[in-house]
Amino acid sequence: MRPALPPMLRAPRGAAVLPLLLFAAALAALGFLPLWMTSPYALHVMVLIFLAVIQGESWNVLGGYTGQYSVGHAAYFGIGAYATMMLLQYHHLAPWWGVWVSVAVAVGLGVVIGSITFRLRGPYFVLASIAVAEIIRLIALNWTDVTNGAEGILLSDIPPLTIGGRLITDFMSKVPFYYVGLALAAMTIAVNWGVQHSKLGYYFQAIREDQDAAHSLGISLTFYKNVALAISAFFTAASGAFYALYVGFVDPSTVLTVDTSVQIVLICIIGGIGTILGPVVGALVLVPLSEALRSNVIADGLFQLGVSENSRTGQFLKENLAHAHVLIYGVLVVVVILFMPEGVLGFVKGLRRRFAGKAALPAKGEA
Amino acid sequence: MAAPILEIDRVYKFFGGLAANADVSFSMEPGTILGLIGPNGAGKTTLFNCITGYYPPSRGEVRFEGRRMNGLQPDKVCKLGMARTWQKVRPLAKMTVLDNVMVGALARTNSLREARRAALEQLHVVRLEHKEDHLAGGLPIGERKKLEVARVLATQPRLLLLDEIMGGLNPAESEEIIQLILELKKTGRTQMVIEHDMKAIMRISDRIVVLNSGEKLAEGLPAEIVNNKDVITAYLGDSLE
Amino acid sequence: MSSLLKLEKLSFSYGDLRVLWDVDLEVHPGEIVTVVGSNGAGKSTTLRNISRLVKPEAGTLTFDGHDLTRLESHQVVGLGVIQVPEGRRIFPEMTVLENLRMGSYVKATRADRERNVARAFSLFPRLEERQKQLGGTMSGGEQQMLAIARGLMGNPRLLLLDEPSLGLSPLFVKNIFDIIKEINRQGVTILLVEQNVFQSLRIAHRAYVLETGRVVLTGAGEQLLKDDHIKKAYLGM
Amino acid sequence: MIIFVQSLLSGILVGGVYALIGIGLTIIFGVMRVINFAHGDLLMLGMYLTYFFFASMGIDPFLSIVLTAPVMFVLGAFLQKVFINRVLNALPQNQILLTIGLGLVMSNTVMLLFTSDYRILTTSYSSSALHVAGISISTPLLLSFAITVAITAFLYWFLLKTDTGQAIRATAQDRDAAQLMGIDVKRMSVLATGMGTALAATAGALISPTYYIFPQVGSSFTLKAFVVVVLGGMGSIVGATLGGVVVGATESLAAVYISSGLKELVVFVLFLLVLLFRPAGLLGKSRM
Repeated sequence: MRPALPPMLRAPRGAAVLPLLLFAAALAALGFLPLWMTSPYALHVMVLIFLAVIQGESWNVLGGYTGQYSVGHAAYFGIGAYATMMLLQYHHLAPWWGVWVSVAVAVGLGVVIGSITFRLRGPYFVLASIAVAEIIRLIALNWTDVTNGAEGILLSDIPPLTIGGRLITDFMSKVPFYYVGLALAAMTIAVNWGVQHSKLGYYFQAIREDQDAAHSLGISLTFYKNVALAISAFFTAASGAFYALYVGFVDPSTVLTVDTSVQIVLICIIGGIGTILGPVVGALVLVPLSEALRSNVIADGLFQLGVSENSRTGQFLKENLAHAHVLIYGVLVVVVILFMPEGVLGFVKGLRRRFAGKAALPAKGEA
Repeated sequence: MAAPILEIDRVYKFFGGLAANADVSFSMEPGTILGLIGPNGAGKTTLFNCITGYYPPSRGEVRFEGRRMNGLQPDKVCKLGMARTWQKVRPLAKMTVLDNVMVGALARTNSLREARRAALEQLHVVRLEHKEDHLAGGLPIGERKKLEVARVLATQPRLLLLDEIMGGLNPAESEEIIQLILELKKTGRTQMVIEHDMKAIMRISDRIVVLNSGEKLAEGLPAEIVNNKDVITAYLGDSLE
Repeated sequence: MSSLLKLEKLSFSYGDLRVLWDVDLEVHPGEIVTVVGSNGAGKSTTLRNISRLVKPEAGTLTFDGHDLTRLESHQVVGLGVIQVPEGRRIFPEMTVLENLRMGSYVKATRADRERNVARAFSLFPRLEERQKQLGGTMSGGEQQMLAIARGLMGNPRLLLLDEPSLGLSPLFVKNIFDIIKEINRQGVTILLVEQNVFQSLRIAHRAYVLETGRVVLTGAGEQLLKDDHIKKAYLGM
Repeated sequence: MIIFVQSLLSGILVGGVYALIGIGLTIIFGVMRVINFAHGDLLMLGMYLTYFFFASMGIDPFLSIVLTAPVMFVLGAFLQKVFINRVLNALPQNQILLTIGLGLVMSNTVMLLFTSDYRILTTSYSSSALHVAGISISTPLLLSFAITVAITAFLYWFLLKTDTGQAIRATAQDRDAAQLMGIDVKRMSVLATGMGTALAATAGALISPTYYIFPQVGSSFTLKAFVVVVLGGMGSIVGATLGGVVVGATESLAAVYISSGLKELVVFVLFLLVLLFRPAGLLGKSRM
């Protein structure tokens, strides 16, 4: 048993100085990174990581802290992407204004959906969240006049951003996207931190742990679930807008499918849900892995190791590994659920505890 | 005689065609302890659920401090000053002991600092302050029961409903809970207690209500209840001499 | 007399909630043995341990020379140890007849199916009238009859009855106890768990009193009936 | 009027196959309380097996069911023993994610092996139709419906009249009580997953002459299976049968009277409405 410290010696809550310093340092380092890391591909991978972090941290507020497993976040992602693109392409509204409209739509819709579906629990809520996302996808697919249907919307170009006549950026390279992504990622992390250190966080987690108990302690379930959803939808929609502008194209089969929703959940599951660091870890595992497969780095590596490039296996690897990233996602989920249901973070923590020889100690978790 | 703090007025609760509570009426005076007893399946927990907003009563009325409570959601009921514990304890398992109690305290404040102070105070009342950093899910049963009381106290209830708070405890732990209930009474809190340990309930209750198959079988002072023939029959079975 | 069922130092916990402490209990062939005790004393848990629905923490369970702790639930049933669970647990979407058929699911008992159904109907004529009715739509008393009848379908050597009188009207309670006696007269050994102390002690050859998971008293049924401790334990008098 | 009858009829015929998919899902859910999110992918595997038997051995898709179903039964039993059995007591979310993961593995393995090209299985009767009183009914659809009816009838007989079938239902209705009858509930779980898988694959075989075959075809069927099952009430076989027909007919009528692009949307809206207002399904509370 750990002896309880006298109150004066305990660190005051909410003032975790070290993590804050680390966060600031990481942010600063990432801020300077593009100065020497100029390879467009490296920047591209970084942007994808940021995107995954934003998506994961956003889902985390609803799924991780509040325990409401939405497998329909493609709806908010897609709405953010579509609304921003349509406003820009058809109404020439600059994206830094359009994104506000799109997140507002996503949040508004989310609260309407939430008020309806939040009385469902467990698997029924999951099913409803999928159904809602499918409805949105089918609308986008069929409301051709507005969304251009299955063809999607191709962006001609993004207007340059100027402030007071001074050009800030023309979005011609990947660098501006890098910084926008970094800023959004930092923001979502900050939001998670803020949630965790406020009344909201306590209430969200109470709902996750036991809805009936939470209800009896004066917590309005529908209200707080909706607050969690609103925060989550807000940043998920922002990530959708960011994605659409970065790629320059949206269509229903890339931003509104069940696969998109599942991938968002995966980022959190793999890292560890309900923790600030979880989605970051998840993004750092998933994105490089799928990029390595996609760009044939792994196949090339195997060839270097002696696998003959011209053998049948070699041919097969070369042709197919590039498509294997979703397969790897599947394998990862199965492995994680069976062997590390608390995600990579929980697994590592468990290992550390085992090596420190205090496995059974029920001490306070970091989240 | 003070105005009653809680009035149960001809409450019925039906599930399908089955009456889990039928025509139950009684009232409680402020500052007293009422024991609610009855054999398995008598409808005690159902009545708790009707009082605290988990189900609306099918018929009849629940009044708290003169206010009609029918149809109010549990969170509203809690904010109005009536709080309950659970027969099967429901710790927020992956939160610490202190955080559990803070969740209760946050019903009365938005400030974490204030909630923390209030929570520590309640942990002191139930003598769990040394466990504040432990995860609630890892506590032994006796401490989980105490945690449940602390958490509910933190919502500052004037009426406390305790559902089998001593179930599964060893005699020493039960005694601690009994002392706690008596201490709370001294601070003026009104309490309704469901309990199977007859010795305990007879000791702590000012009045006792006996339910049997959903209906009120008897009501009175502990001494009257012990000698009530109907109650003996309900508990020990028909002697059929 | 050698015992049919023997529990020695049986201990059991739900998570960290200790429910049984070193329970010793014996049932001899042909007996009715009853276990009485208040709610939460561990009576049902004892039966669930015997049926292997839950696994004990420590202690031994022997039935007719077989070590039950090595067996799965369905294997225990195969030995003829059959439990009629608390709350009846009728299959609600099956007819009375289908419920009875499930009672003789174990292959060795299927040959006796027709004969056992006939026996069930003679013990409970009501069930014959209702044989096509869905289990879930019957009254509590009828369900209890069905549950007992279903238990008898498996040719029990030891019948475990968990609170058969719970929630039944007083008239019916008497009826149920008469039937238990009759079943025993036909040669079935019975371990009965009850809250209805007077009635069960009256029909039992021997009885155990369980208090918060411990055996606190044991003796002949009639003898315990006169014991003051029983009243004290139940009503705090 | 003819159009209405025509579309209702073809809807019901398709609905028969949906019912089969739903029954498979509901048996798995009934016995283990696990929602199988890989159900559509199992159907997809059934389609590919059927295609394989047809393309490489020339076996008629409807005949090859006698091969496909047993193979897939074994796969289902394997999935239960190795994966699903380990999460029976886990959080429902984790059960869902596990089956989603298994589904991803299945669809993407198939994609690696056979590419994501659409395949078409064309039989001699693929485009033939029967004409009665101004109504035309596609022959493969009619055949598949007939087989569906036969299988469903057999299934009802098995579950209602045989000891093993009743034991499966007993396990679904009350797992503990089933154990007290001497039923090996672990074995029943394996059996149920095997049956559910075989049924999904059979449905895949039945639709293979009329649908495109591609690795991602499963997900839309998974969703449809949920709708079917929730409409009828989770765990109810009669409900799933009815739900399948309702979904088939709704889709078909919506395609004609609203727009073919929106037929699924109508089904999902119906699904949401049932989830919210009749969570126990259209038939109310009912189990296997």
